[in-house]
Amino acid sequence: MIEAIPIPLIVISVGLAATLAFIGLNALVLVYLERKVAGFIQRRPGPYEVGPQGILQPVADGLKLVGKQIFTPTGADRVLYWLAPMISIAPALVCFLAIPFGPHLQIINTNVGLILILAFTGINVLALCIAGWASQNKYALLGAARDISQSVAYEIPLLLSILPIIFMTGTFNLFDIASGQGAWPWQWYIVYQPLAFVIFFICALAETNRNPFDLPEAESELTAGFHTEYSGMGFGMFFLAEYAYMVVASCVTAILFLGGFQGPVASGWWWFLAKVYILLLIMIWIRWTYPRVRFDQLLNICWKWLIPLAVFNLLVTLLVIAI
Amino acid sequence: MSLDLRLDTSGDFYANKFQPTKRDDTLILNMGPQHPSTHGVLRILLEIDGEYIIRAEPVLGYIHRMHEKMAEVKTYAQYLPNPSRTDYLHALAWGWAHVGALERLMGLEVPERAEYIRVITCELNRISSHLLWWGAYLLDLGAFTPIMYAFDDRERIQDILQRITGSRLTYCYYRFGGVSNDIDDRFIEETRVQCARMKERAKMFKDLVTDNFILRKRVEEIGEIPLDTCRKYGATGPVLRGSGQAYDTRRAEPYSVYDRFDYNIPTYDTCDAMGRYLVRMDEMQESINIIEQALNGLPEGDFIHPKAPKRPKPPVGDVYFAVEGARGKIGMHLVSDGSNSPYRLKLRAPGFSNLSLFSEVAQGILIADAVSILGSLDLVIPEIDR
Amino acid sequence: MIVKKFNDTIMGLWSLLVGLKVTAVNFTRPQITVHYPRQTVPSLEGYRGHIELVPQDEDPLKPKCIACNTCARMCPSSCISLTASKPKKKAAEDKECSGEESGEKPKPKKAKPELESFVLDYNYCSLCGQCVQNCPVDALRYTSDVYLAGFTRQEFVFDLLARLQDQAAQKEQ
Amino acid sequence: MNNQDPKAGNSKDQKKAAKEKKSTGPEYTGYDLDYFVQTKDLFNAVHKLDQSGFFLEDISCLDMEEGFQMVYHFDRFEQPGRVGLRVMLDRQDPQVPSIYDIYPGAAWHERECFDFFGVRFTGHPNLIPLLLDPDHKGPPPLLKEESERKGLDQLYPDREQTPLSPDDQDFMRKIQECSNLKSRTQS
Repeated sequence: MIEAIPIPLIVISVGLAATLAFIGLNALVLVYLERKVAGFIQRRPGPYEVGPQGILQPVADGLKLVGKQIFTPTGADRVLYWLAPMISIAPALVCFLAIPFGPHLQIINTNVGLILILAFTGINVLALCIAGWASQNKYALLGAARDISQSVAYEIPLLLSILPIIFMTGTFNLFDIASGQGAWPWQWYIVYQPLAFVIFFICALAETNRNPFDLPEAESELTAGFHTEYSGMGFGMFFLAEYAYMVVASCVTAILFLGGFQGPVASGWWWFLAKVYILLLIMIWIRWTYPRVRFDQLLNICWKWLIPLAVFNLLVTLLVIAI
Repeated sequence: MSLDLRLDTSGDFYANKFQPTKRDDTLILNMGPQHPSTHGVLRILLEIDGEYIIRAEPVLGYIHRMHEKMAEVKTYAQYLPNPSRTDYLHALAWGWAHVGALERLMGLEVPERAEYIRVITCELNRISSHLLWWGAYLLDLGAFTPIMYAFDDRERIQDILQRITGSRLTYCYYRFGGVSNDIDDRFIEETRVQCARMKERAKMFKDLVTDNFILRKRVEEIGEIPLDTCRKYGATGPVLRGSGQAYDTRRAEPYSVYDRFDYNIPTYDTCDAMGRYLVRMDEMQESINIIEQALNGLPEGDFIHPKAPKRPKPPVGDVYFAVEGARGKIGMHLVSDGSNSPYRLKLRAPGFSNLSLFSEVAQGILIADAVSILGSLDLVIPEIDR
Repeated sequence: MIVKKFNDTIMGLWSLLVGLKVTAVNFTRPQITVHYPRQTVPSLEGYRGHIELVPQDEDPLKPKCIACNTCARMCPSSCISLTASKPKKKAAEDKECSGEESGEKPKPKKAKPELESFVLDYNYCSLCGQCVQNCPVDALRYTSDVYLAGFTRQEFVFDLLARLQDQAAQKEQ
Repeated sequence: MNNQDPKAGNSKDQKKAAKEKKSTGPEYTGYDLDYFVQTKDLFNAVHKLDQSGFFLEDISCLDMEEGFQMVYHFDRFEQPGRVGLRVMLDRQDPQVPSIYDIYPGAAWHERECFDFFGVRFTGHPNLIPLLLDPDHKGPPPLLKEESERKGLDQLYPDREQTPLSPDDQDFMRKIQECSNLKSRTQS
């Protein structure tokens, strides 16, 4: 009977379960980390009430969100209203399948890993748009409109900044890219492609709606952007999705530019997690420092600065490779 | 029992009044009264085309408490706590306006030391008001950290004032003919320490925010208010000084001992939100300058006029007394008929005139800019609604 | 013109980094907040909380108040209500009724009315201090207890006479 | 409401003595120029003030025996000095031309006076309640009962109430050099 079930199906199902656990755990750790770092920056202790040093605070938040009454706002399109959070969280799971956490820790070793991730992160835009439209709220509609144009605009420099790496390594397989880089920091691609790294990081911030670019959920202008009408698990799913995408973005950055699981002493998954968490800390740090960019400036930055720089960087790389 | 789930889009009185000239492709948006960036309960009806505002009309009255009727019902002494409730950010200036109006009507002269104490406490309160404006403005623009730094300093100022006045926000400290409590050496010493600390904090504020590239982009060339519009709408205070006119009641109509200190009036003629922002930041430093001069020249003597009437019955008269508040010129038009409560007390709130020019300035700007302009006008809605 | 634009942007990017430095510096600095349930604010001596009766010097059980009703009249939101017992005619039965009250000086003129109840409705008090200031015998003073909490409005209707008795009782132990 | 406790007794007659001595009350009343104006001249006077650079401080209204007294306060940036224009309106039909066309800022002040006193402003763009609830049925809140109203002579014993017409020359001249430094030094 066991042979009847093909091996890859088992691998994928175990992988999916592991990814779910990883996302859940990561969300908890990240929520705690974000509130603690925000607290320390603002010279206040951050959560310390629930559990020793506030460790259980994220769990408490989760329980509160789950406990909230589930209701659909009057006039909202019930089906779409409840579909949006699901569409938002689902692609995040798939993205983790292709990420090589360690030399042996990879669920699927496909040679189109990078394309898979980029494709699935694109679906998130659809989820936010549906959420904005379905909750029948003017502010949510504005938030959704903003999010569409922002994500579409920042998709292009994201791809353009990845292409130099692809040309250098010649493959889309994340495992090969990661192992292609040497163990020592000066062998990583960040040294060869510093400009691409900066562009990619900025686009990652924009894709996941993080602070300087968090216009779709701008509290002060649109009261809460696309998830104005969501409370309880609806909001919880969006929250989880945002953190999941943050982790996906920093994983891809770590793989492409910081040598994935390669580390000076003994390369393994712990190097990979360390790099990911350093990147996440930087994202959090940026969030608590900068005001929000205005909407048309956001697009100007993308069309007038990031795309020309990315193209220029691509040409320079091609020239170097060609010679 | 069919539950009518359709949205009732009938809208209320003001929305209908706003409605008739609506084009079909625009959206009527209610910004407020429960909106994070309208400080307090201000409601603005916006007609927006995409993100651009076509027409904006503020709707007031959500926190209207009819202070002017209270003045006519209560005696002068009983009305003392009210002015600090109209504008709780700069409560001492409002208290000064009420007390000053009566002193001018009765010809009551205030001892030197009381005048100096009033100047010191009023300037301290102005700094704490500007600090809260600075934090809240940055919160509107999306930066969450500066408000915590602003509150760090504000709490210290409030601690200093609490020891003497007895309260932290709505001070009821000034009395007819002086102040209700004398200041001691510990107050003076703590104020000097805080003034010194504020000077080097200003450098940190400048690094973190004033020079910040994103903030400059969000604030420069936003909300152009030419000087003539300010004059037409009667805007005063930092809004006016941000448009190039150095008009400050402390210098234009010198009251109390303000003519003894030399301080300059910070003015920027860029007419935009950045100009107003820089005016308030410099004004904080000027206030520190005034406080230090006042502390150095603090005379001895009694802190309240020995025969100050606790229950004043002023002569018949009609008096106008103006004070420079954090938001502009605070005026009290007091008409007395000789009884122990005013015949009519008209409160002139600077925020009222500053906000009235918003519907003209907000034509054709983005919503994000509207929030930035509202922040730069430093609105306190209870003062506007009175 | 282009050079100026580039110069602006470079300066702008530099200011972004400076902003990061400021938050980093503050990240390392110690915290300045008071953890309320565990620690309370130290400096409260100047704070003007709700009022309380001042006991007479010689007899802590009896308040200085002479029930002249000035504070009740002066209060903007009329939250003070007090009742006083009718003073008994001094001349004739002064000796025997003052027997058990020690320290009652037999004065020729009418004895002061005896305060029976002094109730402050703290829900409406705006802490303006008119009552304390206008009291002819300074029988009221401010407390500085800030941490007041209650479930119902009635808990904020203080009976200051009873409070005076408790304070006197505590002082005895 | 007026409490006759002993303490205020002696200060009252002391005050009565003070009142006889200087009946005009305080020397500097905060006003540098203070005129009564006819309703029909108001627009013209405000126009002249606008030309010489005044800005509108506020519009307040008093309920008096003779009717409503509208008080317009103007001040100036360059040479600061407060000008008070007062207009008397009769009680049955309180009508005054709106100065919205000269000072757009006056729109809100006028709507407020409409809320509190029921004074109508002809030519006002949208005279709807500003601070009060639109369906507030009661009378305007700041009206006084019959008994409490005071007359012009009681409140302004010495002021000449003959309305001044803004066309004659000295009105223009007075406005030009009106400044509170001058009047402050006199007192």
